[in-house]
Amino acid sequence: MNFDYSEEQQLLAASIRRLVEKQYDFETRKAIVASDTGVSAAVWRSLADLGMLALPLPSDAGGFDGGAVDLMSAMEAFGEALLVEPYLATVALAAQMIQRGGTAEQRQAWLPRVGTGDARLAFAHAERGARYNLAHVATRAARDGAGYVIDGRKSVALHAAGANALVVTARTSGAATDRDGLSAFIVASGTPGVKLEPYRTLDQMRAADIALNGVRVGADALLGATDQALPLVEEVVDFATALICAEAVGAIHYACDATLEYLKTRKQFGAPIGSFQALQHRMVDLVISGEQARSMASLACASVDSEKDPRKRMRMVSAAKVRIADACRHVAQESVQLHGGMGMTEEMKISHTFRRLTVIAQQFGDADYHLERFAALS
Amino acid sequence: MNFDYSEEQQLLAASIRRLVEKQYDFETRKAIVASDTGVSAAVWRSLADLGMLALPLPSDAGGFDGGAVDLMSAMEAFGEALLVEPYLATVALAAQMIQRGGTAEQRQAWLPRVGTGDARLAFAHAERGARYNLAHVATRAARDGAGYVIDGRKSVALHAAGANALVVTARTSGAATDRDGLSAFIVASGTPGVKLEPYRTLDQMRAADIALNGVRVGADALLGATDQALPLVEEVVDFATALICAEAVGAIHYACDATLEYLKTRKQFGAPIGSFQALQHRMVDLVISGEQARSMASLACASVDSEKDPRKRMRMVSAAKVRIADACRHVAQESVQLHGGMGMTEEMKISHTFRRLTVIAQQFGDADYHLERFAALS
Amino acid sequence: MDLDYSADDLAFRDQVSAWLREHLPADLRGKVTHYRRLTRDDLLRWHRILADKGWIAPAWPSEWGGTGWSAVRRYIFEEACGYAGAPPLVPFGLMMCAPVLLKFGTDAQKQRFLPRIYRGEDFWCQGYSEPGSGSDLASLSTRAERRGEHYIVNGQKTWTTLAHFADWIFCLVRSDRGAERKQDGISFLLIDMKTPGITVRPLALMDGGREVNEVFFDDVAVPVENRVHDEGKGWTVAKYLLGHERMNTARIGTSQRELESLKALTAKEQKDGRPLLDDPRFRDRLSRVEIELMALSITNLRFLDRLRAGTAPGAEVSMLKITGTEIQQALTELMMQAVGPDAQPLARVGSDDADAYVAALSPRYCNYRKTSIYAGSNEIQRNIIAKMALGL
Amino acid sequence: MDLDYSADDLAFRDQVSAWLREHLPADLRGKVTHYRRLTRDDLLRWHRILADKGWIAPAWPSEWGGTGWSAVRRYIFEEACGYAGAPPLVPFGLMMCAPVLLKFGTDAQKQRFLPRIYRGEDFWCQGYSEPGSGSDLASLSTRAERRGEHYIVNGQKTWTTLAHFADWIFCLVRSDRGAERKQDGISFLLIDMKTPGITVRPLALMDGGREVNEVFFDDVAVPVENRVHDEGKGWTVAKYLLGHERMNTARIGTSQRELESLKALTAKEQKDGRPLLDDPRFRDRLSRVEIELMALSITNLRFLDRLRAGTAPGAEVSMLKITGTEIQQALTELMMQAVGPDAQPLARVGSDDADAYVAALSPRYCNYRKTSIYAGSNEIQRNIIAKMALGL
Repeated sequence: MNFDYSEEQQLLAASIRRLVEKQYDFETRKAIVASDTGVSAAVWRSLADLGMLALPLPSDAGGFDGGAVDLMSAMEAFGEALLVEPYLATVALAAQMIQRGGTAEQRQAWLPRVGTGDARLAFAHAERGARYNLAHVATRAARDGAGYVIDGRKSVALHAAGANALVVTARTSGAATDRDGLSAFIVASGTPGVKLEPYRTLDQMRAADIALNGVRVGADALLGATDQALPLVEEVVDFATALICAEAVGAIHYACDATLEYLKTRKQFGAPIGSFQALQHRMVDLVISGEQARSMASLACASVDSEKDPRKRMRMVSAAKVRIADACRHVAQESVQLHGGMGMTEEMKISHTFRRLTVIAQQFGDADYHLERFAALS
Repeated sequence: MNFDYSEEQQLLAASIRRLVEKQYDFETRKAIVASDTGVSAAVWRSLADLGMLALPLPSDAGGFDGGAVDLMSAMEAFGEALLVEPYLATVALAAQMIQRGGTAEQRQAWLPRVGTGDARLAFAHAERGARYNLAHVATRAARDGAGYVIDGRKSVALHAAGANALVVTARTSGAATDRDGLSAFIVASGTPGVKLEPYRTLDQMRAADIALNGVRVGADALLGATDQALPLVEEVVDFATALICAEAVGAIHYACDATLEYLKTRKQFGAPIGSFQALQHRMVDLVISGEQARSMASLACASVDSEKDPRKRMRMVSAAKVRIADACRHVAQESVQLHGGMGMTEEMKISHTFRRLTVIAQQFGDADYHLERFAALS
Repeated sequence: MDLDYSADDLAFRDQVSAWLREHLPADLRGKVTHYRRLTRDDLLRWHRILADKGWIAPAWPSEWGGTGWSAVRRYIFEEACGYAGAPPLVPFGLMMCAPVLLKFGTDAQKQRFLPRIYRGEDFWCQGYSEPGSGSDLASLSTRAERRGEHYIVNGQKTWTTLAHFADWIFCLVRSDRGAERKQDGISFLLIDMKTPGITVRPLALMDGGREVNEVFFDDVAVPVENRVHDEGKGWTVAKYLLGHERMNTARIGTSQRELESLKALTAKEQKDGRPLLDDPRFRDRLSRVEIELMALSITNLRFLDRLRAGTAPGAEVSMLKITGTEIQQALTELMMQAVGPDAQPLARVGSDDADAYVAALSPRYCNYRKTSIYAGSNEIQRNIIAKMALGL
Repeated sequence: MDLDYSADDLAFRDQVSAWLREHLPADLRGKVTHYRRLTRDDLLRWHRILADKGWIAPAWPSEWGGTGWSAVRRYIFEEACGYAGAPPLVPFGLMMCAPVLLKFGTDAQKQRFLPRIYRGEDFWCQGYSEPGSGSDLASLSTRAERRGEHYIVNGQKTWTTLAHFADWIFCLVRSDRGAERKQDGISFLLIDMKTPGITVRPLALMDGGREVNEVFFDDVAVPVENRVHDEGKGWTVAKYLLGHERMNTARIGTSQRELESLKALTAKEQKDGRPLLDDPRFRDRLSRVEIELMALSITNLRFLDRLRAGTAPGAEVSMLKITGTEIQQALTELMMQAVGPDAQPLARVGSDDADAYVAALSPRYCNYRKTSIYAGSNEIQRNIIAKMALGL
């Protein structure tokens, strides 16, 4: 039993923290959010230099074979700094699809460039009307000679606009919600028929709806076996879920620190408001939520790294996501409330943390969805 | 719009309060609870003298045609005093079954004696395994010449031991959970084959399981139409539910007063504990729960009196019971917590109020049951 | 006991509802029900429609245009407007400045300001909160120094709702820094927003909307005749206004409309091929809010009924505010959760009305966190109840 | 990072569990798992079984019988006992009086008391709380006046757990009423319960059980050699004991066993022809408790892991106590709700084991309200965290 981060993990975390301190202070972040792309090429380059992009990649692709646990402390730092870069889309989702499902050629074609920061990817899976049901895909891929032609619409594809290629899921057989019949494809950006409709999201990131009209791809675009992509999608989404759980822990940590600091410095009725017992007890409950969330984030990351049985893995990840979602809502709402009016203003970081926590609470499934999955797997 | 009690209602409430002050102080109640029967003949007599037993009965049976609203303030007084007398069993349940379902002969045979306090009744409907499903009755009544022979087991029949007669429900057709096929019978106590297994309940009342083995009753025992008793049972149970909602309001009122008083008098760290803001805010939340519960109790009582559409009536009663159940749990748990260790002791009335509130929260259906019924009727 | 309105009041409610159906402009209603921003003109347009009808200031004395309605009818009217989706009435002139003038103002002040407020010719805002004085209002530090026939005002107000729309602002200022009790030495001034030295800086909120501001005063000269009540009596005026709370702080009508929208939304939203509304997990959360709202609407009527006994509302208003805002926040949260992943996009390309509505839900959830903070935070409201009603 | 125990510790856990399966008497286990009352003999019987095995006082120094286990292994052992359904160890002698004697006691006191505590020859109870001093312990007023070689003790203790079983009681008494700080002038006395002048009066709790008492002292003569540490240093002793908290206050093992019982119960209980466990409404409440317990078991290990760094547990223990008791209370409430109407009868005629189990559920729910009150109420625990950990 050991809850310390390894030396490598601590070194990485330390360098990430230095990076965000130097290149990601609140004002810089505002400028990045306001920019056209909504992301920072310089920060992406630095993340590459620190090995953050290559860390979870396999060594044969220039990576370090890192797992979710190795990324935890870095994800926490991202959460504290409210990083809006396409890390989740590129490294945690699309690259993982290729790494876990792709051929040697596909891995070599993309993963080394992801690790060096020269290629970005996005994951075009979710569709409107699916809610959180990963099996719900209506987009179809029809045989077309040696290749396929893809038609359909994807929704809220994170950071799709900046990506060199999309990992797209589509039905090669079956009906919209069948577990079988799902396949995945690598679609280079700019492929004719791919139309992006980008927008900003509540947590100040970028995403896009994607129209796929007669998109022709070759046989080499197929990722993994036809009709069998769902388990791969579930595995990758669980991995990404574990990472945002760790990110949430960092955001919660910031929210608790900022709120505690505010309670100590804000004076009303001639005393720091932190001297009022009602607020003290609520602050304590925030800290308890934070500790419980941290424990479950560790469980989620350890499970996606080590748990071989998919049902057990999904059960653990769902348990974690339920607790994290509850903690996100509790901490976000209370920390803004305890900040009073100022907590709602754009100029206070806490209001931005509130928005990211609000999104994480629902991302990859809200508490209801994961309670249902948890019970079904128990 | 007028939320005042009418003059009659206020006079009744006042006399009930005088009665419980004189005859139902906490020590007297303890003695009644400890007695063999667990009820007080003297108090029953006084309730009769005050017209409390006759109030909801029809005038042709010596009653005053009172409704749930007329009984509200009296039920509140019962709740404050934690009355353990068989009022619910006799007046709110069994007598209502006879009044609403019985023939002129049956009404004349029983209701006047109920009003004068000379007869007590009990309602033998619930069965083990039914949970809160009123349609779930496995007890059977088979044709036997002109009459019926009843076989089965009833569970938690309130105050059955002291009753002169039982109103028993049984299946004359259909399967255990069918809505049709239920009939009701008046079974005089001591009828051969009726075996009572009495016990105490958590809220210090008396109830019994009842074994019915080849119980023969005449055709005149049938209450209402064969196979059609369920709507009558639902109507009567809604009436009783509305009354315990009002009783809960009284018990909540006592719990809030007692807790507030304790907060003002109990000193720790050189100050009344009521000066600590965390406890102040929790006390406020108790009062808010109490006000919301009072509103819903009024709605329930008004609905059972005036709402002709059974579905609307049931929907209103379920809404009220959900809020009352939540308030019962909240107020019971918090008032004991704020009393500290003393709140758990037998010698403090609050621990008895805790138990009654705990039972009311589940009696005639817990919050889950009524949430389900509320949604189904919306 | 009778839980419902009298036949006369029910007829009055029907009359109001019918009039609203006819005269509430569809475009304004659409903006309200679809959470689109209301412009200054939108607000004034609705104000003038009501003014023309004679219903803009029901609570005022009849000689100034009041309707003479009972408290119950005023409540019925306000809830009916909320339920119908009418734009909110900006309270600063009609319900705050006016009552103050009626109680403490000189005849000249009344003559000068009340008719313009009635007709919506002046847009008012409220200068109370300061960076250092939120809940603890009496600690405010904006100074007003007497120089001949003027006060010279210096300082800053913040969280000033709609100051960027306003022609006038009423302010609490410290006119005597020597006063022993901080409550003393405060005066109540009416200030023309066009006076030199006033700067309004928007305070952007996290939903991206602009509704509150910082207002800076730099040697702003305010004629002495714009002071209401005596110098140093500002706190008396402020306290009067607090005691003047209305009984519709719960905003029942609005929440009832929102509840219906939520039901319509979740009847359409599919989860695993069935309406989300039929999902027991979601439905139970919705039902509990619906039931809490049913209870609060009755509680609100009960409290209103107490006014017949002539008791001024006190802790009751705080209770209505706490529970009412908790319900409003629960509804906005359920709406955001109802649309699932579609709560993330802020604005979809070429999005239709339905998309725009969905995209407005999560910003609205963010925006509605304010309801438990503004108008006396729910913590302050609990303090008030603990002291006033419980004697703690 | 490694969330699980080391291979050695896992082997140790298996060894402990195996031993428990073999040596925990079925009748005692049955009483624990079916919520039947444990007699004095039951408690002592289990105590002696552990004493014979040498596992009764793991934390003691080895010369007095300690096992030399690491904090992790002590935790593993305690949780394994709880999970197995072993009777609780009465802490007053083993985990409270003994550590005090080891730290402050004279050799004579150690020689006299420790072996008897180890072998379960003396049953100890704790004389802390008084009618006027619960959370505010330092305000206690039971007096001890020095008369020659004795203290004459007068006053009352209350909420004294298992005093009716006890041979000895350790008490905080006020030996100097002149002291300036109320924390001073308190002494720590060991009192033989057979001493004339001691009256034990049961304090019945609402579940009908007898576990706490009032203890009255009427001119009780206590030999001076029964004072631990110097006169007036009683508060130092009490504080040491507080800092001496163990890491199993969350009682994870016990709650895990209870959770399994709850699942078994609700798999059997039918609702509309299906197991209650499959009812989404009930299941979600159960799942949230299960998940909170999963989280707390990891949080507990994390805090335990911090001890490697040598930091003494402080606010962590309070957090474990708060969340652990909230889980215990949630489990008892779910059990009561699970059996529906059958929660009402206290004892059915000729009821079998299953009926007796069901009938015990609602009294147990009532009884478990104590967990958020005793051993430092959860309010006090939140105060401790606010001050110690957060610096508020």
